[in-house]
Amino acid sequence: MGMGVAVRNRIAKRAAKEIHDGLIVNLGIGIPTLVADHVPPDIHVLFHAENGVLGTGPSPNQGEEDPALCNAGGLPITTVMGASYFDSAAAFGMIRRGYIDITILGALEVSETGDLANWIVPGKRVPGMGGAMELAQKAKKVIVLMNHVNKKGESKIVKTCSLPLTAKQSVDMIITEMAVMEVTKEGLILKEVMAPYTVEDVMAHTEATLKIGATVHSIE
Amino acid sequence: MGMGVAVRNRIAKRAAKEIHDGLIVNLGIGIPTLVADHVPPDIHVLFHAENGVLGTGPSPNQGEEDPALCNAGGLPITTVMGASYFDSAAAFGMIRRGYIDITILGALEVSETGDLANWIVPGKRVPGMGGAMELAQKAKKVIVLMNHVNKKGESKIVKTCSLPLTAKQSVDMIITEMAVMEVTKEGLILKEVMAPYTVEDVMAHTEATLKIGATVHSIE
Amino acid sequence: MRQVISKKNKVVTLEEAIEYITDGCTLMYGGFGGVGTPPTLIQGILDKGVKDLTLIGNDTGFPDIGIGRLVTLERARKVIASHIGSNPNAGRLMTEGRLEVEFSPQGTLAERVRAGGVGLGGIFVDVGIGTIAEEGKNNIIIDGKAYLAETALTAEVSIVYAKKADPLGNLVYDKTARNFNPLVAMAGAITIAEVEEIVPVGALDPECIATPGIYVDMVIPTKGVNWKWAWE
Amino acid sequence: MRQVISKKNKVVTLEEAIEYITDGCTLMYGGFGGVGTPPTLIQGILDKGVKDLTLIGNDTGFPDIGIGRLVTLERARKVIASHIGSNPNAGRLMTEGRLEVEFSPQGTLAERVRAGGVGLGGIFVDVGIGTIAEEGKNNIIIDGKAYLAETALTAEVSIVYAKKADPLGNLVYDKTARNFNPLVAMAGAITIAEVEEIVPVGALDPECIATPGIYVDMVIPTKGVNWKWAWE
Repeated sequence: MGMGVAVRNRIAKRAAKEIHDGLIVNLGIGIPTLVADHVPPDIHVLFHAENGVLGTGPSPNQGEEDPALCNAGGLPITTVMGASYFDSAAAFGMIRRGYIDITILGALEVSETGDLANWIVPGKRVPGMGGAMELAQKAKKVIVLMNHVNKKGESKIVKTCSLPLTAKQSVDMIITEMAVMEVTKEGLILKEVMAPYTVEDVMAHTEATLKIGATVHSIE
Repeated sequence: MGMGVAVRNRIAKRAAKEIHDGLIVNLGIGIPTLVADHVPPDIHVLFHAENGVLGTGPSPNQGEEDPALCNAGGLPITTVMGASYFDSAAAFGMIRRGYIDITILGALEVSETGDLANWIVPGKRVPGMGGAMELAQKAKKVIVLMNHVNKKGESKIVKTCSLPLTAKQSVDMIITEMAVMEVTKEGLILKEVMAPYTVEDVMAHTEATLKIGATVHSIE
Repeated sequence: MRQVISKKNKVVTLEEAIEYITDGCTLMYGGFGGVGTPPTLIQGILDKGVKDLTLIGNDTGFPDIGIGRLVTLERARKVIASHIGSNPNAGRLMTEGRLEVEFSPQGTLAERVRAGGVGLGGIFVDVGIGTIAEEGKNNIIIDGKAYLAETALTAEVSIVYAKKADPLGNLVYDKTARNFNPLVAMAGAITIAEVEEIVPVGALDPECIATPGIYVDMVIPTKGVNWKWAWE
Repeated sequence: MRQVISKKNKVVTLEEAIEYITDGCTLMYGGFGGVGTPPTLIQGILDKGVKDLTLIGNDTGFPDIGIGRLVTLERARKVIASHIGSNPNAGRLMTEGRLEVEFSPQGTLAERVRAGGVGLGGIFVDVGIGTIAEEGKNNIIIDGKAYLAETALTAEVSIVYAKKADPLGNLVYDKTARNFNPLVAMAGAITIAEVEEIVPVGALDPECIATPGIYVDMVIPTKGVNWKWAWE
């Protein structure tokens, strides 16, 4: 994502606030993986990984990794008490049936109506959709963590996605290094601004029609 | 089936001869259940039951029944070493995918082309098809055990089934108290006659076009 | 109603669980000839007087065994099953026009329930082609071969019977009492598990959990089977 | 060829197993990012020089990990997978027109493999509606809702990796190395399991067998992973 560790953790920390007691959460690769570290220990969450485990725990200590125990990104994990293993068809059964309360993933573009594009750059990179279509289309709440702008400085939050879609009208919340935005029936609403950015900075770097929420909080 | 124990066992014994080493076999309710008792102990067979077990063994002794261990007919069973339990979707996955080498079941009518009718008598009895459609359509070899004639004395081996079908062109072999017949590309062939019946007796009680095999064996 | 149920300790009383089973609801049940059908929940439904149920399960049990008890006492207006032969009351009520019965081949039924449980619209399958089982179904041709489109089944409430549960609702079953239970557990909007034993979180081997707790909303301890098996 | 394989003792040598994997065949493999992909069988395929494979599996591993080793050395002419991002060689070969790639959403791919394994024609699912993933697929409307018809996948040979096997081919897996393996095991006309340990018949708990031996034709002992994991 081309951003420093501090910024990545700041975004992850903000995302962690969305995770309430009792929820089932799926974390994508990249910044989303960091979110788990910011969930307070008194909050009971079951983390789901689509390769086939419910109840993942913290990363193992170095040297204690088990090659047979990884998350969907291939990184070593641990599990918590009450965890279960199953095959990938069962893992996606849980997703399609709507049991994932929150999914947190990255994106190339998000439109103001919540369309998500994160699996293909025509003529350049075609990594494949992996499990993103299911997660974006079926999770109860979809949170995107990403840079506000791309490497050319162009807004990744757009009126209409130019890249092929992963899922239509699926994103509920976008958290970037600059701001927190929510996709609502009334449109895309700016809810919070990350210091040192201002509301004006965010508006200037957002192509989508972004409405300023009644109370825009500032995050230090 | 309205026949005595001796006759039922004779039919079951003849059916057991079709079971060779290494096969996977599914037995229906009624006479087919008796077949297992007639398979020699040196023959390694895995019996499959569609409620969800592979590797059923002999009936338990009285008083040693386990209510959680039954065959598809609801009768207590045991298991052999190497058995496995699974859900009914997995059990039928094995059937549909063609892993059942032999299925042995009862019938109301069988046509000379191997059509099977065994699940409904319009206006009278509508018990439902259960798993018979999958077994008849998908098992590599389908053996029907039944009375040669119905209660009215009419042949159950017919030119064309009058009852609703369970599966078309599925039956490979019919064993009755009178005879053993095979459905082949050349038609329905009489292979064996059970004493004291004669070839003429069998022909007289069979509505279907029954060809007399090159060598009709007699079974004492 | 799902939101009010705790996700950390799903153990409730029979009375709390039965609240979710109401007149006219669609009720899916585990079991095969009564084996693996939850006896205490069936008794609770009977005692509450719930009626006009749409029942979805493999079979209608026996007259006094399993789901058959509800059928015999005419608590259902419709049944979706693969066979009703072991419960003559079901056949009689159907003939009398007092019980609607929809048949599916057993394996197709299992897959329809599973499809509902894993969020599919349905399956296509060639079982029943050339029989009356294909009546009223969409045909689809793939690579020149005909299949029937069979739709997914779900239920407002699913009831299952398991050997052990932990408070998170993780389940393991007992031998052939597993049968339709793991499929039914997935297909209910609300799923209630009746279990022989409740063990602490962490006591079940994560490799051997047949139904992850994500699918289970409530767990009740069983009072045991209150019928005599046909073979007894 | 299936008939020549013993059903009572399925343990064979690597050489015997690799005989069944031939130029141009359709090969399905277990694993997720290389975790759970059988290393010894991959090495055997490389050593035999098998080429023109059609590969079906979740992903194309990493350049030197799992199935990625076959892709990197251009032993495949086609891949059906859900993503290839972790193996840049796959993307490069695709761009150069030397590797055909067909994408399925991951959960749809899992269900297509399972459908093949359990003898269904396919599934219908609403994932990917409104995206380019729906191109070229049949649409079906059920109760006013649109679904895509997704066809079943099978293979001439499936290779899987398991923790333990008995001589009958019953398998148990290890944690998240299970992933696609139980599905892939069902979908192969011939299925070869590479395992960490071979135990006597009866040593596996019948309740915990993830893949019944009915689906497995051959078992070989693993020589262990011969690559370095990305995180190492």
